[in-house]
Order: sequence, then structure tokens, then C-alpha cells
Amino acid sequence: MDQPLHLALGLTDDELDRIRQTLGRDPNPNELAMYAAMWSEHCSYKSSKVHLRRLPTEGPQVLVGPGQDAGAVDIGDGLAVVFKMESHSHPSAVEPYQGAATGVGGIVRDIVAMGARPIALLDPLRFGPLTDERNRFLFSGVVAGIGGYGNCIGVPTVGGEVHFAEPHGANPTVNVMCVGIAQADRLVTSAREVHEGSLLLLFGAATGRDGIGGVSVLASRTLEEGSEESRPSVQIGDPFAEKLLIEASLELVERDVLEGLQDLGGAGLTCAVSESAARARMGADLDLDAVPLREPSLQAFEILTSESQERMLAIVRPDRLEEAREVCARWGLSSAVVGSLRAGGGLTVRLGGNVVAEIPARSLADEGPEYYRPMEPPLGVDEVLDDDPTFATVEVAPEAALRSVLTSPNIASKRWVWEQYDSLVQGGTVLGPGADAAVIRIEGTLKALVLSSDGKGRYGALDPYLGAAHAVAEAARNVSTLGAKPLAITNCLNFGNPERPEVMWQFAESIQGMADACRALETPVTGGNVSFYNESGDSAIWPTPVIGMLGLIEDYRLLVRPGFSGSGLPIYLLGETFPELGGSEFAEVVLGTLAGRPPALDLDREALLQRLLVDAAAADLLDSAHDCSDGGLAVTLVESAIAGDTGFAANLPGDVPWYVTLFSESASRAVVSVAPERADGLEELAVARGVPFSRLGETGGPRMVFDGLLDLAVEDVRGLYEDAIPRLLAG
Amino acid sequence: MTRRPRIGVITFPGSLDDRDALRSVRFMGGEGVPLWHAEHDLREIDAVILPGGFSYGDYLRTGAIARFAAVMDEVRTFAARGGPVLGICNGFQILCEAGLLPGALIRNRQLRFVCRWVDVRVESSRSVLTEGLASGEVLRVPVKHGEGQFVAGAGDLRRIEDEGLVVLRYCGRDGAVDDAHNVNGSLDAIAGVRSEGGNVVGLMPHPEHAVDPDLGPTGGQPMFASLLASALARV
Amino acid sequence: MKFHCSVDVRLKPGLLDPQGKAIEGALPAMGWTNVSDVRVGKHVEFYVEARDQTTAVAQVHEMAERLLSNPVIETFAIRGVEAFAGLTFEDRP
Amino acid sequence: MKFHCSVDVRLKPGLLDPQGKAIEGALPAMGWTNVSDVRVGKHVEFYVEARDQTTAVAQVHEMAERLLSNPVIETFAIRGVEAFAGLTFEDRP
Ligand SMILES: Nc1ncnc2c1ncn2[C@@H]1O[C@H](COP(=O)(O)OP(=O)(O)O)[C@@H](O)[C@H]1O
Ligand SMILES: [Mg+2]
Repeated sequence: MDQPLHLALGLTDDELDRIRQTLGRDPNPNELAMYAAMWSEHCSYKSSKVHLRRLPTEGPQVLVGPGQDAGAVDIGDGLAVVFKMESHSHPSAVEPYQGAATGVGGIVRDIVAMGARPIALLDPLRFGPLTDERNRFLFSGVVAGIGGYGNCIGVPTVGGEVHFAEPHGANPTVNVMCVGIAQADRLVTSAREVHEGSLLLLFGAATGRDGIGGVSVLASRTLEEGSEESRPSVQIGDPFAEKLLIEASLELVERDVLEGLQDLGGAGLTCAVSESAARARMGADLDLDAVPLREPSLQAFEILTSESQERMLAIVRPDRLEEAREVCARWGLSSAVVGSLRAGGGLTVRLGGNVVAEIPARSLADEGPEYYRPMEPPLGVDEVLDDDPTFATVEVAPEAALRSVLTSPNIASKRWVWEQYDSLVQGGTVLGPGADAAVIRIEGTLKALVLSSDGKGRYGALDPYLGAAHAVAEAARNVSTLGAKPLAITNCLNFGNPERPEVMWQFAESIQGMADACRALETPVTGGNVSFYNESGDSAIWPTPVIGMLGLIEDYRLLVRPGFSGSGLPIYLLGETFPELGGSEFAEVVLGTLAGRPPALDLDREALLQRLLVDAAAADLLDSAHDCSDGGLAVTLVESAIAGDTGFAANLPGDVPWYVTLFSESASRAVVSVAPERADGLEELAVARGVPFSRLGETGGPRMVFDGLLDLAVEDVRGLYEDAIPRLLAG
Repeated sequence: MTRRPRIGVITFPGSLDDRDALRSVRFMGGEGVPLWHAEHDLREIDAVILPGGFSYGDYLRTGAIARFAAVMDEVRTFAARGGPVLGICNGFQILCEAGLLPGALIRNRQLRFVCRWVDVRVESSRSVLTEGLASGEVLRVPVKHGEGQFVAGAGDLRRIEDEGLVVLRYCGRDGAVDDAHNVNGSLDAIAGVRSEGGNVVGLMPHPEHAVDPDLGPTGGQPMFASLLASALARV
Repeated sequence: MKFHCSVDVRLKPGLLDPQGKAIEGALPAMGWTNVSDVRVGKHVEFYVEARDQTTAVAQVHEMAERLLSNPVIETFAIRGVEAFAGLTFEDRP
Repeated sequence: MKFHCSVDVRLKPGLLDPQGKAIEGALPAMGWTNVSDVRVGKHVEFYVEARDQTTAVAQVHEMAERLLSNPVIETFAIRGVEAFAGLTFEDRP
């Protein structure tokens, strides 16, 4: 309790010294609170920045790279796609429904702040095993919260993923990605000209004591089990207010009355105002008396750092103020001028006529500390990698093994999740959840965006470099499988405590893996989010970089779906299967082991496979295509059969054990089916592209036959696959 | 045809499928006319759609606040003169709250939002939504709602059934009505009802998301065709 | 004068209450087998500025009837309309 | 013995109540400009079979805490636990 204030707020002694140097005096408590919020890990990226610089961020398609509210990519026709992913794991661990709901709200405002209309959401999620009641509570609460918010604001949730693993029990991982679209020349970025004397117009919800200290306390300090203090920081989302906020913001953009637009998220008003001023290379006056409050008598630091949801800050020329406020009023939103920009770099905050804080805006927004934290591989890494399960003795029968893998909640259908999401609103959804990637067409064109999100928990736990590289490769493959060209990624990097050298090592390795894969696949990183401190006691989550991939298909009528359709179509495996069971679903659920080396990833082969998939689709050669990943070839074939309600007969090569063929998770593979008359064309193209392939068999009939091994009715297997998660939830 | 029917679509605060309804009206050959909740003006439309969404967040009760909107006075007058009025999802809920349709919609039996393609069976062709459709015809359309369970008091329900006010029921592909296909637990698997005059219709499924073949099944096409024809008949 | 008002809204008896049913369904697993007829309603609280209590009650009645409840499926009860002396947030200077 | 029990569940003070806010925002357009601070809560009613009232109250308390309210964002109040002599729906022959 008698801890010095700066320490209690999460600032270190060194950081306090820097503040003193900048100000030339001791900061007052308001100023400390502002620094604490802005220099928190969450806002300043102080532990991650030095590593993030290694990521490739450039390419002809990139309009806006990292550093803005969200990245933007050129898709032609004068259109820009804006997308970003963010974590709301800490709040969701405390109150799953509201934590997840407000997470959706936050990322949507990031997209809107760029002047883009949000057109899709994806929700990569990770929980502890569903056999535990608390995990079921968190899982169903988070899913309901994402649906509750996303459905109510009219943005379709079209994809995501759900994984279950013990390390994500105490600390579930809740990421949400939002994708928006804008006229490229209307994007609201810091490149806009901003004038001295322009007004800061705060609009949307009133400010309450929400998430006060949320940034520094909730996001930057490790959650202790049963921690009571963080509870009052829970916030209630108001999706109705958000919907109005979206419409009002976009109308302001449309009418071109804005010089700037900022969402209010972490560090609230402090962040929005200091960033607006710093980006404009100006200073600002901020009048806290003008801020509409929800509760009486908030103190200055509370108003400054409140994270009340559903608020935005616009920079408006005085002569357009009237119009801007009318737009807000028409949408039923209150608005208030809370300050203005001025020359010089100072941010002066007043309350009741008194100056309560005076700080150079840039020192808050841009001059936060940067740490190169110590890193060290955890003990025993090599032993775990060497303990490879690939040639373990397997005593399970093929059918039992397939059942175990298919009913593992990591593999089983996530229908229970995505049926709770409106995936159709806005009328652009060509392909919703349940396929390799989601497809959203762009109104007025034949183009469509193809979206996928992927993280590789187990691989990352065994080898963080490979885990990250695989995540990029799989996300890109998911997109290519449908025939779309991967363009760029966003990401959310979920890790434990960066002050622990093992965690920092995992982080650095993951960044390297992501960087290498992004370079090879020509998908630059346009933005993302880092979420540290995902641990309680000494158990951290698995290092979990989650990749959000944006792809583009020029003519959505040519997209290739995963389901087998019709009989007598030759089935091919593109790519090669190697004996690689390390870190596989099979190893975990059948052999009960998490060890070994994750599958190798040859990025050149991966790029070749993906090019083949895209070119084959463009040439209209493929009848179906499905990416081969978690659960291996067996799961891929079964999913294609279920999706298309069509069985198959497949021959398995005899030179490797059946479980390697069926369940190895070798990278750079896909299963396709083709009309018989197109088979030669596909083979020629594969040869030309340098992709090995093998003919597996043929589609048709109501049964799935793996020659000499398995013979199952599609309908029965569908039941297993669809019911697994509902069954687990029934307890 | 001298002119295309003008179909108004009202935007309430929190309406979500308003643009989608307008797009589908145009797709089906009508003229889409955006209407604003706060205006006492229906802009000489020939039919009006109350679209899906979460008006006023669906807080308190679905449709409870929207039914007080200024434009609802005009909708009432328009309906009383026999004008075609279609409420989709949230629009259906608003029409029930406004007393223009019988019954009410409460939380789904499973207490979860559900977004799913379903089959519905036409029960009555005496409505602006189903004119020209045969009873028993099965159409594939999506539902997406958290509060779509149709309920009514015992007396009201009897009247609804006796007077043939049920327009659509949830069913299987073959048209069979059973509990397994009752997606939200509605009484008598009711998916849509009409007014006595047949000019006011409400349904929970979203026909506007089932007209463009590039996006999926097209069970919404005949419904929109019927609405447009009814609207045209008034021109 | 300011009145603190409180209104209960209940689903009509004959109607099935999905929330109540869900609670009933969860009870046995928690060890309670002696609970029945769970019904979940709403209660709404607010302040009304009015000349006197009769006026306030009349207004609360009208609000409850027209807005807070749907007569097709719900009933309401005014639980209290009481003079309130304190300051609410909106009274701030 | 059978007890009729009734529990109120409210959002904790200080937390945003989106429902209350939306109702409040809509009231002026309906002609009510004198209403403020609208908060919407739940109230749950049910019957408990118990030896005596003390036992019943203890159980209602535990149910309210564990099942009927979400302690992270809500508070609850037991409004009543009263001996009930009539027949409930489930007692019907
Ligand atoms: N949380 C979720 N929200 C929405 N869709 C989901 C979610 N989890 C999984 N899905 C959908 O289910 C399908 C299968 O997911 P996944 O097995 O992760 O796909 P893949 O292995 O092809 O990346 C995908 O279409 C995905 O978008
Ligand atoms: Mg995946």
C-alpha cells in the first residue's frame, strides 16, 4: 500500500526518471497516470518493438503499414481493405461475455477510425479443455459475447478458430479480427492535413469509471487467480451505441468534414488526444469540464484514462463543426468539443479552469521506453524435440484412431460456435464459416476478399519459430486453396510474461518465423497487436502468434469449395506426406503425447503449392480443394466428404504405416478433386509448377472407403464430427 | 409495366439488414426507397419493408421502442388502407409490438442466437408475401435471430390457426413439420403470420438474404416476387 | 418533486419461460432438486419528476402499460413510487 | 413446506446499463421528458421445498449467488421467501 505511486501504477524507477527529465520537474499524479497508461506494455509495445522491426512490412499492395489504427491494402478499383486483429484475453478471463463483447467493439472502432466500413469479423479463440466446467463457462460466455456484440452491430462474423489446450485454461486467448473497406483516397490516416485551431470533437457514449487503470493494471500485470481487485474494471458493452457510432463516423468521413478520426481504446482520452496531436506534430488543449460524464464527480485522472467504450474523437475544422454535430445528433449521439489543436508540442489539460497536466504530446505517444529484454531458451527444449512420437508403437485400430481424432474438439466441427454468429448480414458473404477461408464479395465488382485466421498452438509450444512460420503458411494456404492470392497479414501475438527470458525467447523466435514466412510468401505485415502477461502463477499460455490473412480473388464465381460434389471425380493429393507426427493431433489424442518435432516447413515448396492452387482455380481446373493440416490427410478427406455429402474410395500407399499416411501433418499439401476431363490439365500444371502429386482415388457413394483400412458411412461420421462439441458442453 | 413498384425500406436506429433489403428489391426489379424512422413520410411507396436488425439494440424487448417511431404512424395508416407491409425478423417483432400482427417473439428455446439455413412451408397464399405460391411449397431461406420464438396466448393462437393467419412454418426438406426442424421452439412451428387482410406479413427468416444465386439458395425470390406483384397491383 | 419508481414485468402464467426452464435445468447438477416453477422477469427502476404522487403513479402506469411491458405476453406490477429527496446524477450543478 | 421465493438481480452501480440508457434516450420522443436514471434488472421467482424458512432462505441465498446472478457485474437482493400453501403448476394432479 505504501508503494510509491509510480510503482503502483506500473511505472519503473527508470521510467520515472525519464519522465522527470522530459518535464524538467516531478510529474503530478494526473501526469503519472497518463504516462502509466501510455507507457504500459499494452500501449507502448515497449518489450516487443525492437523485435517487431524485423517483420517485413512493405509491398506494392500495402497502402498503410503498421503504426496507424490499422493497416490498409490496395485491392484495385480505387478500393482499400483495412484490417487488424486484437486481443481481449484479460477482460474475457474475468467476465467472458462482456470481455469478448467489448473486444469486438474495440477492434471495430480501430477499423472505423481509418474511415473504413467494417464488413467482416473473425474470432480466433483458445481455451482450456472442455472437460472442465470453468472452461465450458468461459468458452460459451466468450462465444455468446462475440455474437451478442457482432450480431447487434451488423458486421458478419465469417470465420475464426477454436483450440483447446490446458495452458489456455487459466488464461483463455480471445482475439478478434475486423476487416473493413474504404475508398482508398478517403482513408483517414495521419497523412491528412491538420490545421492549428482545429477542434477535438468527442462523440458517442458518456465517460464513466470504466476500466480506470485497466491498461496498466489489467493488461500489464499478471492476473492472479481469483483476483478480486480487477473485477470492478469490467465493462459492459453497448453494441447499439456502437452501431450508431459506426454510422455517424462513416457519414462524417463521407461528407469529408474530418481532418482526423481516433477511436478511444486503451488509455482512453489520453491516448486519443496525445496521438492526434503528435501525429499532427502539434500540441493540444484539453478541457475535461467539457467531457460528458455518466457519473458525477470523476477526477481528472479518471476522465483522462477512462476506457469507457463506444466513444470516438474527431478532428474538425471550426467551420464544419455545426455539420459534424448535426450528423452525430441525427444518429442519436451526443457530441462535445473537448479541446483544440495548437502549435507547439504541448498537451495542456484543464479541469475547473486549472491546469491539471502539461506534457509534451510526443513524449506520451511516441517516446515511450523500449526494452531489449533478456532471452533464453527454456530448459529441456531439445529433449522434448528429440522425443519424437512418429515411430512409436501404435496399438489402436484405424477406426478408433479416426474417431478419436475427429471427435477431438480441436478437429471437430465448430458449428456450435459459428451458428451463434450472424455470418450473412450486409449481403456479401459468398462463403461463410466452415470452409478453409471465408469469402466476402465487394459490391459492384466480381472481386472478393478471402479471409482466414490461424495459429498453431502445439507446434509453437514445441518450436516457436516453426509454430509462427506454419501459422503464416497455413493461413496463406487456406486462402490459396479457394483460389485467392494471399496479399498481406495482420497478427495478434499472445505470450506470457516478457520479463521472463524464456517467454522473450519464444517471442523473438516467433517473430523470426513469421518474418521468414511472410517474406517467402510475399505477404507483408500491415499491423497487429501484442498481448503479453498471459499467465498466472508460473504457467503461461503457449506462445501463440495468430495470423489474420487477407487474400483476393478477382472473380468470385471461380472460387473452389472444399466439398466433394458428384461422383467419379479423381481425387489428388498435391504435395507430399512425410513421417511427421511430432506435435500432431494424432500424437496428442491417440498417443497421449505432446513432444517431438513439428513438421518441417519448406517455404519454397509451400509457395509453389500455393501458386499451383491459385493458377488451377483461375484455369477452372478444380472441382474441390481443401487444405491439409490439423489431423492430416484423413481429416481432410473426411471433411471434404461431409461438406459435399459425397463419399470416396481412396488407396493408401503401402510403404509407410497407415497412421503416418492418415495422420501425419506434413505441410504444403492439399486435397483436390477434378472433373475426369480436367485431370490431365491439372497434372500438367502440377508438373510445370514443380509440385509433386499423387492420385488418391475417386469421389462418390455414401461411404468413405480407405482401401483395406476403413469403410464408414458419411452420415455416421458427420454425426461424430458435428456432435462432439455439443456433447462435451452437455458436461 | 409502366413503372417499377416503389418499395420503401425503413431504417430505424439499429436496423442492420436495411441495405440488404433495398439491394434485394432492386435485384428483383423493384425500386428501393430508403425511409427514415423519424420522418412522417412514406414517399409515395407501393409497399413498405421493416427490415431486420436490432432496433434500439433490442434492449427491453425486441421492437418495443421502435414501434413508437414517427414513421410508424404512417405505416399504420398505410396498412389500414390495405398497403403491403412486410416485417422481416426485427421488422416482424416491431409489427407485433405495434399490434399490427398477432402474437409476440421471445428468446429462442435454446437461449442462443441461431444463424442457419432452414426450410419453411407455405401455409397460406392469402398474403402479400405468398400470393402465387401454393400451400405446401417448401422454400429455403436463412434465419438469424436470438429472439424468434413465436408465442401467443392460447386464445390468440387458436384464432391465428382457425383464421389461417399462419403464412409459413419451419419444416424439413420434404415439408414435414416436426420438433427437430423447429429452429427456435415457436408455437406450432410458426415462422410467419399475416393480418386478417393479408396485407401485413411478418416472418423471422430473411428472404432478402436468399435472392442472389451467387450467395446461396434462392427461396426468397418467390416471396419478393409476390411482394412486388402485390405492390404493383396498387399502382 | 422527484419520485423513485420501480416496476416489475412478468411473463404471463400460461407461457413457457425459456430462461426459467434453463435455470431449472441447471439446478439438479448443482445439487438442488427441490426447486420448481422458475420464472424470470424484469424489473425496471427510474426516477420521475412530477407534481405529486398521484401524477407520478399515473405516468408510471402509462409507461408500464405502453412501453415497459407487452400485454400480449406480459403483466406488470408497480412495485413502488416513492418521493425521493436525494440528488440523482442529473441534478448536478 | 413450500416457499415462494423472489430475488432481484441488478447491475452493479457505476456500470453502464445499456438497456436503461436506450430506454431513457427514447422516452423524450414518446413525450416523456421527466424520466431519468433508468436501470433494468431481472427478477426471478420460484418455489423451494424446504424444512423451514431458515433453510429456504439459506438455499435461495446460495442460488442467487451461484446461479441467478453474475457476481462480477451484478448484485442481488432476496425480496421474499414466504410460506406457500396453494398448489403450484407442478402440483397439478
Ligand atoms: N471461433 C470461430 N468463429 C467462426 N468460425 C469459426 C470459428 N472456429 C472455427 N470456425 C470456422 O470453422 C472452419 C474450420 O476451422 P479450422 O479447423 O480452424 O479451419 P482450418 O484448419 O482450415 O484453418 C473455418 O471455416 C473457420 O472459420
Ligand atoms: Mg486452422
